[in-house]
Amino acid sequence: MSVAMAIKPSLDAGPGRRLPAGSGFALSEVVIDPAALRAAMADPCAGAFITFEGWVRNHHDGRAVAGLRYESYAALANNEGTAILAEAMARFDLLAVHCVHRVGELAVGELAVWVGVSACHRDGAFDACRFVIDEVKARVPVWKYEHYVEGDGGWLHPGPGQGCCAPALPKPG
Amino acid sequence: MSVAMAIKPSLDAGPGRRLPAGSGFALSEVVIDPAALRAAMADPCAGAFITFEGWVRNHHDGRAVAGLRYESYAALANNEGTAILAEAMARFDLLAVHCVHRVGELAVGELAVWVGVSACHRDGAFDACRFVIDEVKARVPVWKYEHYVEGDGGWLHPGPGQGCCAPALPKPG
Amino acid sequence: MAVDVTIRYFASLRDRAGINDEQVRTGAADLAALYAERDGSLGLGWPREHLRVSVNGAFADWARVPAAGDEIVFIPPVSGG
Amino acid sequence: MAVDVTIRYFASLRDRAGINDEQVRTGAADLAALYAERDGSLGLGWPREHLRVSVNGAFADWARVPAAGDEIVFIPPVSGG
Repeated sequence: MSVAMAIKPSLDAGPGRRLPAGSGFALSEVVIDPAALRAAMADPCAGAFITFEGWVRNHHDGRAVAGLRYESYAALANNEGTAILAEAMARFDLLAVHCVHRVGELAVGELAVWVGVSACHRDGAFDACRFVIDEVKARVPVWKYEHYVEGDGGWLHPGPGQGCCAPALPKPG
Repeated sequence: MSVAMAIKPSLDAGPGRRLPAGSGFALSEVVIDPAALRAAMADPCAGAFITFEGWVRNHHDGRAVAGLRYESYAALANNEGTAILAEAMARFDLLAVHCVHRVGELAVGELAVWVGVSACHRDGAFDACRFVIDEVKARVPVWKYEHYVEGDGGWLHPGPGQGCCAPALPKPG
Repeated sequence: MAVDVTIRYFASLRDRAGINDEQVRTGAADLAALYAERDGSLGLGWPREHLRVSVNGAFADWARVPAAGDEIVFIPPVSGG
Repeated sequence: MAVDVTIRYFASLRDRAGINDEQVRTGAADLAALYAERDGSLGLGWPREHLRVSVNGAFADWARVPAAGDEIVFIPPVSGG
């Protein structure tokens, strides 16, 4: 499977784009612990700390959801994820930025993605947190397979410009 | 002291402005536990959860800060804080919004204020979280006394339109 | 007609006043006049334009007339968060 | 000149291909032609305009020429977060 190397954080965002300590992108095959991630970002210089968490919802597009599975292409995901964090550091006045995305089977209510941003001041930190989750959703190769309560399921492949999710193409007969 | 009644959450935002379960404003005389606050907002309908945390910084306006003391006028703080949360619920598409502000003596690195917002989708939730912390800073009667490493200290009373803090008026001689 | 009110002081205003609170009998026509009166007695020092005023736990207008039993607080610029 | 490359499939593309990955010898002039070739063989079904393509762990241009040993992935629309 593609996630075997997934839990190694990828700290090198390419030439000239090393991230500061406490920053990094990772995929995780195990439950994400937000308290541990928060503690790792403690910084006596920081005045503001903002997190975004994506939780697995019990419904989507009018259907009852029993759970989901995330699959990732880890090599590209780590490269793109790290590049996004380096872009956030360059664009906004931050101390650190960190993101972890789950892969594998998730139950309703579980933490799917965590973004944490620390900064001296909150100006920019909100925008940075939003930037990271928006870019992760747009660029990082992670795919969601939803299990519906009715027993069926399907891959979600949002169409261009769609806020939500288009159904996977029908299987050719 | 004014904070004796402070740890009771004030859930009634006035006529027609009751907050949903999991929402409320409170002052806290004891260390804020973000993990407990987060757990209390768990909701299988929620897809997005955003937090803002204000941390005590070790510096301010070029001075080394050893710690600080927050004082509040609790009756007004609870009323204004609750009104802010009710305004956020009315303006944005949220499931719940909660805010806790510390009072008393705080060390560098301690959590001063926590805002949590849950929503079906992240659109609006970021704006709501920002709205709440901006309004709390502008309207809720909490005052900061900074202890400087050099031994002196002072109340912070930001001037109108100032992002940062004006020194307290000099004592009349 | 004079009424008895409670006034509470916070932050640097309390330091200036030298007291946490006081009971006063006042004939002030409104809260602005009451602030001028207490500023004159205690040397509070803040221009009123930089303050807000609260009555019984809610922000109030400076033109409001003090009523018997009111809890009145002059609110210096806040610095929470 | 034909080169040997590895192609990996994910999500609904893997379901369509019926395989996780394959080694292919291809003379395709670019990645767009390679996709057309694999679509013809496996019935991948997605219009190329809806996909992106990655070479050796980085997004690439469809006009790129496959090189010997490349790991190539056709990326259907992502749905993380």
